[in-house]
Amino acid sequence: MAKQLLKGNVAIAEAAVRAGLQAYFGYPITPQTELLEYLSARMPELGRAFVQAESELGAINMVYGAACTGARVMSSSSSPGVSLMMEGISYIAGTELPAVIVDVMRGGPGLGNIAPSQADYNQIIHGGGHGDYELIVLAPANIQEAIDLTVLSFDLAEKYRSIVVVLLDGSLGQMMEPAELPPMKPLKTSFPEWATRGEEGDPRHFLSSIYLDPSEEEVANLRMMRRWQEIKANEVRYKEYSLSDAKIGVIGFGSAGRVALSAVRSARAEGIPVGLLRPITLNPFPSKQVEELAKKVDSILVVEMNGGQMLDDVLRDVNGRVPVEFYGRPGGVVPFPDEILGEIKRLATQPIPTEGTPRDRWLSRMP
Amino acid sequence: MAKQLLKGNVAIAEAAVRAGLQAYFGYPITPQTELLEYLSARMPELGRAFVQAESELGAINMVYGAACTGARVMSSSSSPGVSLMMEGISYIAGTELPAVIVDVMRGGPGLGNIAPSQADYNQIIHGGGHGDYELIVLAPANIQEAIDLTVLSFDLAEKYRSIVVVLLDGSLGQMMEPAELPPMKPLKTSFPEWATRGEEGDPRHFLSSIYLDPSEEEVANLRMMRRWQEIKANEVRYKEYSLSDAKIGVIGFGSAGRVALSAVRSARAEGIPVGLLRPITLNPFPSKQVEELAKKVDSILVVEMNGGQMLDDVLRDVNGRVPVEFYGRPGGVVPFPDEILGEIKRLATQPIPTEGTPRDRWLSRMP
Amino acid sequence: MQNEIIFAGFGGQGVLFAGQLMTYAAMDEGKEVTWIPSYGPEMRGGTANCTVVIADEEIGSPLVRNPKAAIVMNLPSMDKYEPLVQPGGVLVVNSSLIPRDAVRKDITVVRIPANEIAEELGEKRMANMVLLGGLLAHLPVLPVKAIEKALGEHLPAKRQKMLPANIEAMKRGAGY
Amino acid sequence: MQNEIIFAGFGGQGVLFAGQLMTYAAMDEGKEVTWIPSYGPEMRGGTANCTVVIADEEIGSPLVRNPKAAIVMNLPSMDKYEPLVQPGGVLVVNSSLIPRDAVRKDITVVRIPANEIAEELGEKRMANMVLLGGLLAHLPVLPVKAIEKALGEHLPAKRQKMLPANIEAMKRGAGY
Amino acid sequence: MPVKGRIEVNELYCKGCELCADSCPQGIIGMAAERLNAKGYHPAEMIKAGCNGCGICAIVCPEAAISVFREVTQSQSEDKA
Amino acid sequence: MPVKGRIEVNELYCKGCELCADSCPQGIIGMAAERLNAKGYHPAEMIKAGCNGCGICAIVCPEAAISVFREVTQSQSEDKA
Amino acid sequence: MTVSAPVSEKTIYSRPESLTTTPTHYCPGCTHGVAHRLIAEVIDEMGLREKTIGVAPVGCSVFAYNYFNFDVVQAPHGRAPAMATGVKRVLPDRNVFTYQGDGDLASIGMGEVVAAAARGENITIIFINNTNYGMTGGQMAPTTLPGQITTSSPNGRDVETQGYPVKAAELLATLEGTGFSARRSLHDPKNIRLAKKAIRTAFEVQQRGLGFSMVELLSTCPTNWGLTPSNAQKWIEERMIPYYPLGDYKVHPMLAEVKI
Amino acid sequence: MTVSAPVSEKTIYSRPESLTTTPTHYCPGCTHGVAHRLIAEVIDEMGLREKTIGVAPVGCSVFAYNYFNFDVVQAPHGRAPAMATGVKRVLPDRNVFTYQGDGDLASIGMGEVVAAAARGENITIIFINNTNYGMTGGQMAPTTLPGQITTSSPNGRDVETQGYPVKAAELLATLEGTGFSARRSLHDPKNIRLAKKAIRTAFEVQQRGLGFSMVELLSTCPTNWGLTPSNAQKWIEERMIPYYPLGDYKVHPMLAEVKI
Ligand SMILES: Cc1ncc(C[n+]2csc(CCOP(=O)(O)OP(=O)(O)O)c2C)c(N)n1
Ligand SMILES: Cc1ncc(C[n+]2csc(CCOP(=O)(O)OP(=O)(O)O)c2C)c(N)n1
Ligand code: SF4
Ligand code: SF4
Ligand code: SF4
Ligand code: SF4
Ligand code: SF4
Ligand code: SF4
Ligand SMILES: [Mg+2]
Ligand SMILES: [Mg+2]
Repeated sequence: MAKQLLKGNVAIAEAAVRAGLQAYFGYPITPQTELLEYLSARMPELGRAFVQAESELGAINMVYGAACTGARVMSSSSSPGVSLMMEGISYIAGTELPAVIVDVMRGGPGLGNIAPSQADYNQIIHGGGHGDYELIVLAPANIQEAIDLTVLSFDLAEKYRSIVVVLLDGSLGQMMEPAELPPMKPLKTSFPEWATRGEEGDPRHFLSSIYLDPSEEEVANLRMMRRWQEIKANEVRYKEYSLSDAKIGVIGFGSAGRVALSAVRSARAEGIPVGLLRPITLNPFPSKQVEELAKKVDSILVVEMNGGQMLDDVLRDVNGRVPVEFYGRPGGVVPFPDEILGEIKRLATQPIPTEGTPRDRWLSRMP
Repeated sequence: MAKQLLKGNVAIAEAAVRAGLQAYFGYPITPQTELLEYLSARMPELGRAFVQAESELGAINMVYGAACTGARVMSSSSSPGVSLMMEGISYIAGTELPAVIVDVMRGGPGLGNIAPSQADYNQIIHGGGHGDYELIVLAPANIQEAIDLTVLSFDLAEKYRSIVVVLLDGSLGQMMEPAELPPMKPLKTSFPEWATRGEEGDPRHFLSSIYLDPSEEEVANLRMMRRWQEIKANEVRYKEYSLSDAKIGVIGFGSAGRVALSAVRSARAEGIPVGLLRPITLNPFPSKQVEELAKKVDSILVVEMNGGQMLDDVLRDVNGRVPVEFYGRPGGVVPFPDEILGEIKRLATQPIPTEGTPRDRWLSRMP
Repeated sequence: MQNEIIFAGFGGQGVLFAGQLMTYAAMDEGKEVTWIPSYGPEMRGGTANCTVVIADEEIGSPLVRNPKAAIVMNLPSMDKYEPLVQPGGVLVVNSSLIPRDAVRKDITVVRIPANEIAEELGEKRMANMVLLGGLLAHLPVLPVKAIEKALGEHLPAKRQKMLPANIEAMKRGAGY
Repeated sequence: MQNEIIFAGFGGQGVLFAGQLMTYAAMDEGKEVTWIPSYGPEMRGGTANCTVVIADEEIGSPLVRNPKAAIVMNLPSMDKYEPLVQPGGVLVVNSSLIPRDAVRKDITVVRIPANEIAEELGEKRMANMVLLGGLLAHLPVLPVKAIEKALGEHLPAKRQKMLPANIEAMKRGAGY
Repeated sequence: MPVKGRIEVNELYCKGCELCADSCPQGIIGMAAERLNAKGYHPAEMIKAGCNGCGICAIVCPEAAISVFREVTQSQSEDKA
Repeated sequence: MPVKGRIEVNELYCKGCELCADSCPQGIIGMAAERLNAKGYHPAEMIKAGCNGCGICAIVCPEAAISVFREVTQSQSEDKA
Repeated sequence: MTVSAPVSEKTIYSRPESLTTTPTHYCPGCTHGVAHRLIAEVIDEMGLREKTIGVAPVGCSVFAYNYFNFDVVQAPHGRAPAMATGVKRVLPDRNVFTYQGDGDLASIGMGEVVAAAARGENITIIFINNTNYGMTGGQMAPTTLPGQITTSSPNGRDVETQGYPVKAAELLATLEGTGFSARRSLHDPKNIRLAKKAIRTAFEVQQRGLGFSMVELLSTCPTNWGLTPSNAQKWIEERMIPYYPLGDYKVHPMLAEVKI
Repeated sequence: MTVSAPVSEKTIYSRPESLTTTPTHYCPGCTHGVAHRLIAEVIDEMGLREKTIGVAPVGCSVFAYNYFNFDVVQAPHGRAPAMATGVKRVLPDRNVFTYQGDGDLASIGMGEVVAAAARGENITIIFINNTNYGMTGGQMAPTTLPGQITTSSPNGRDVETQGYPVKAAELLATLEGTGFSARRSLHDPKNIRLAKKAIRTAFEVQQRGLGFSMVELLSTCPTNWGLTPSNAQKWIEERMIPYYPLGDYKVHPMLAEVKI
């Protein structure tokens, strides 16, 4: 298929449709709304289910119910709306059901603003809901990736009976780029054994996240944790840019990764040996790759559109091998390449400080 | 005052009353319900506000409103209920208001069960809501501590205009121990300048978490992060047990810390040089203490009633200095001392493995 | 020095109350003490048990796998806890409801027809006190006086008149 | 090689559409391209702007602090973006609404009375096309033909009859 | 002559709540005082004759523990035919 | 002789929505075609005489931009006294 | 005494197929069991067992999936109508119902049930009103009667500070999407029969695509009321029914021709 | 032309004190502004400005705190009634009201507003029904009319799949805790006067401790309706009022003696 100029939110919506989305449940919220609006026309036109729920709380529980049937289901929202989904997400995870959630992050906390942000990294990656569970989290950095990862998310969700979150910031939802859409997949016709579909002749099933006996809950927890080990072994995704001979490693995801790429290019143009590692799966996190990077570079710079969240995961995996610095813009501010270039130059020219934490040092540099 | 035999949930409720609790908003949920039931009688008797809200969502937003008046307010719940509070918590944090939340954790994810658990560590410590914010989190390990920390929570909340979470597991809520209650504090009569109280003659105020201009939101975020640095510098609390000459350091909080203490004592009785570090403030986390510990012991054992959550924070702070092992019981199971004793003995006698992560090694040891 | 006692039986047999009495008494004696119940599913009925730990120093785990002693008031509890009592420990059995003998030989087993004795004394619900008396006779962690004091303070008002009977019940139990 | 152009003005002046036209054209020319709007507060009105980046290799940041060129359709936009254009870059000014002259001497400043020209051609809303024509004349990142093709494909059906006029508008703008 | 019926109480389900006994128009249901079922309840049983198979006990039973049967006399079966 | 009144439109608030003009019974309000206020709107103004200070325009104004005044004739002030 | 079976007899009543053989965990005499039984009977009679999907709540009936012999999913507290909506939108021809308590539906779940009714969601709600939160030990519910003592209204519900009971059947009847809304009671044989009819009607409404249907059932909680099962039934008759009048509050016109 | 002021004149109308001097961000002709004005006038007339605390919603009126000249807090989307409850319970003698849109109150916030009404919470709700989600660009709201086209009902609201409009005034009137529930319109001078009366009544109810009070106001959204301000007002008259009858749906008996 030829490339088309597509807006992020619309691209994700149509990609989901082509991946066989059978039911969508959502609630309007900027900067995600175009996704819901697009599907409000597209889904009925295809005879598929679209419901504008009473709230995100309603939406996630409609997703929960629809997921019980084994169909491909999705919801989408943005930061405050996603916070309202936390109980439902924990239930869906505890029931081991496949579902896809698109989170187009905006500035927070609270009502905050509608500008692009990555400040929900911890909420999504480190469990915003209660209990031990993991979500697969995919972070696109451009529209083509947004399309490809949306399609992938449905496959991964079913393969591992897991929630998959497509995590992006508002600017990716709003921007346009040429991209290619996948061909239309037919809707599923065969469904997993566990699905509750009220089929004639099927043995009766029930689906719940309740395990009243703690030892049974422990067995379920361990089963999920071992499945997660499998996911961690098979599904890590990332992209590297001019890291081969790099002495400085920059790590950033999504839009921050894009901006960092511009800075890395300019730095290279000035002869600074720097490269970029852009995690695509934020969970499972590319720990091995960070570890390898830490073994060959002299220092690492973590760039985020928040106050330093992925930073902690990088620190855990660098495990003291090399000094780590942080640069972030919280509250909905998108950094310009020159800001990151400045940081790279600092690392290239000045001794890397070691006292205090990277976050403390960053705060001392901020106005 | 003389010691009384008190149940955890009741002790916390009465401690809050004596700390000057003016309004309580909650919803029933096991294993926290006695706290609400106690206050349903106690608060009206004192002419103070008690509302059984329509839900935890209602409760946290009643807390939000009441906190705007500068009064001492509190809610309490357990895991699934706390998940429903995430949007409200993010709003309260973003509005920089003081409030106290008691979370009596139970087994999850989802509906799970009502047994004691620590599986909401990540949700509470690493931001279950959206946006960059931090909560002060206090983790008592016995009833006297539960009382003292509850009183402290109101002072810290006001001092730093922050939410303080008293985080405990179901067994602490349900067990009885002799403990001393503080004297009754009078209700506040003077209120902070920012409070919206509709007072004659006051300049008008408004309270909101909205900062439509990202650069203003960034300023607010940075202000809060710097306040957090202050909190981290002033408010770290922990308890050490026979660490002076220890070669093995055990780290555990709340009930897991108690159980570990029994194991440490037995191990000492057998001549094993082991000690215990029990974090009392989970946020701010005793990073310095963990770092110091890592400098003097040969290995560290992290014990939790979950699948390894605080573990990541310990790994970050140990920063590769010594090998770390993990032992956890997820899903609502409480470990017995002998299980942890077994782990300590293993560390004392066998070479500490280094391949894989502590979590992976633990999973390989679990049935 | 630390002692752990588990009280187990049907809901309604007063196992939680017996445990609490001992906890109050220990507290009055200036000991460190913890009381922790098994809090079942969010619903009624079933079996109940509690663990009491009495010690001289700060208590670690309020739960133990192998208690120094156990009072079992019905068969399921017997089956569950007999194997767990520490060697050399004490198992107090309500023989009124538990037909079978204990199999352990390395522990002191005290069989008391608590229900019969309680009914003789005119109040079925005192079976727990009978067994508590039996326990204290073989595991003197606390002076009986301390328990009597606790009884006086914590027996529900409407049952205060039963105080002497309760004390008598303990005495009778102590005789086994 | 990478070029960045910012289009800025009042909502309703067609800055977003002009930017999109250029983006479509760049795509058809096989270039890498990004278009990103400023999406304002969750409400109506105010000023609008968008950034278009056209390059030969994968594009990093879709936003730049210092664009190669800027089209400013009202005074606030002039005040905001004149200082930001790269030295040697191009600033296209809608002189119909912007009285003041540019202060920068190190950039090419093109002043075009776009509103007047557009009204002459019988459609106020074509001012954006006039300015686009002016831009392409001084920053030939794309052949005018490519824009015309994009126009043909993306001008709303009801305005297709205005196609020739739009092309004429670009021509007129190119004259400055 | 009155219709004759009988009931069977499945003791697996019965919890001795006595609702059936309260509602039986013939007052012929009682709880087996001497017997306890697996769950520890005194189960319901017919304590005297006179059941006419009206089914009321089954209607009130929360545990669906009761099955009700009615004798078919010659006439009735003929009606059927 | 009819009551005389007048209005003042605060151009800081006016958005030229024309609701006042539509509702003025005397039809004496119009938008200043040639003038734009700070927000870029053509503000409302009285375009002819005849205002009787009925206040209807103020009642419909979403921006509370209109103040209404009414002349006090001798008689009226006497009534007051 | 036992009576020997006659030569030929017919079965007047036997346990419905739509119930499993698992004994319930409900307290003796709790009419949750009667509600379960009636639902099972109706689904058997309508031949819907193999195409029914039930949604269990959080409450004493959280384990309903153990007792119903058809597919069941279990919702977060109060969210059953949303979860049922998700199921129904994917499988429109299935018979989908929720079973909810009064804390679940009338307190934490009010938003979801009103929205489902407003959407005219083609699902059925069986609503168990026992004036308290049974599972958590008898706290006040929105349905608790004025002056009624519960563990969270220890001095009796004070309407001044704790508000007035919510009448779900009346409230949901105001919504256009509602095809059927009725209140029945489970306190005696006659009313149990009427309750069953109403449940049948509700499912008929769903089968005919006439919109949202709800049956509120006054149900006992002997344990938390501190009454014997039979006294609990009297309490319904004497205390509850005066406050919660039985009857139909919304009946879709097209139901006239439905014979049950 | 301008008229010179006469020697002596009296002021018939001037901007109320309870409004700040900040111009609003509302679109030209949007009657959110009229609603703000009426609230400010009533609060001035009742002398409550210095003891009033308003609760702003999430919606176009999220910035209400910039326009009201008294204390204002701003709630999460839909939670204003809960937040107002928190304020009122701590400061029972203050005048506490929420200002909410139809997405805010009738969709995401239905649970909170029904619960507040059921509790007879002594607060006032000003409810702006403009049949869509204004702030997010005109999506369907629970109040959107059948067949009405919005950005999320592009083919017109299909009641079969998207349900029926919610009538908040009628629904909240069914709750015993409600002391006053009425619907008014802001589309012409006469109705604006009546709307102001109703707002006054609602605050009087609160001042007298007669329970929960709510005024639903039919309001224009010229921008998302794609109509001029004056055509938007006609649209209210011709399309909305037939569906949303104006009137009082619940009036506390003790209001009879209240003269306004
Ligand atoms: C979010 C959440 N809040 C609270 C609870 C605790 N909880 C379990 S059941 C229940 C109330 C059940 O009462 P009701 O719905 O009336 O059902 P019943 O037990 O009376 O049949 C509550 C509050 C929970 N599980 N989840
Ligand atoms: C939890 C959450 N969900 C969604 C949103 C996005 N949002 C902001 S305003 C709004 C709807 C406002 O519509 P309405 O309440 O009718 O007010 P109006 O703008 O029409 O006056 C929505 C959905 C949000 N801010 N928070
Ligand atoms: S009604 Fe049913 S459960 Fe109750 S006693 Fe009779 S048979 Fe047993
Ligand atoms: S069938 Fe009728 S008569 Fe027979 S036992 Fe049951 S209720 Fe009594
Ligand atoms: S109604 Fe008010 S805002 Fe509208 S034009 Fe008249 S004065 Fe201006
Ligand atoms: S006061 Fe009356 S007459 Fe005067 S301008 Fe206003 S509406 Fe017209
Ligand atoms: S607690 Fe009440 S509702 Fe729950 S099972 Fe027991 S009697 Fe029934
Ligand atoms: S979008 Fe609609 S509701 Fe919002 S301000 Fe504009 S006209 Fe008013
Ligand atoms: Mg109930
Ligand atoms: Mg609206």
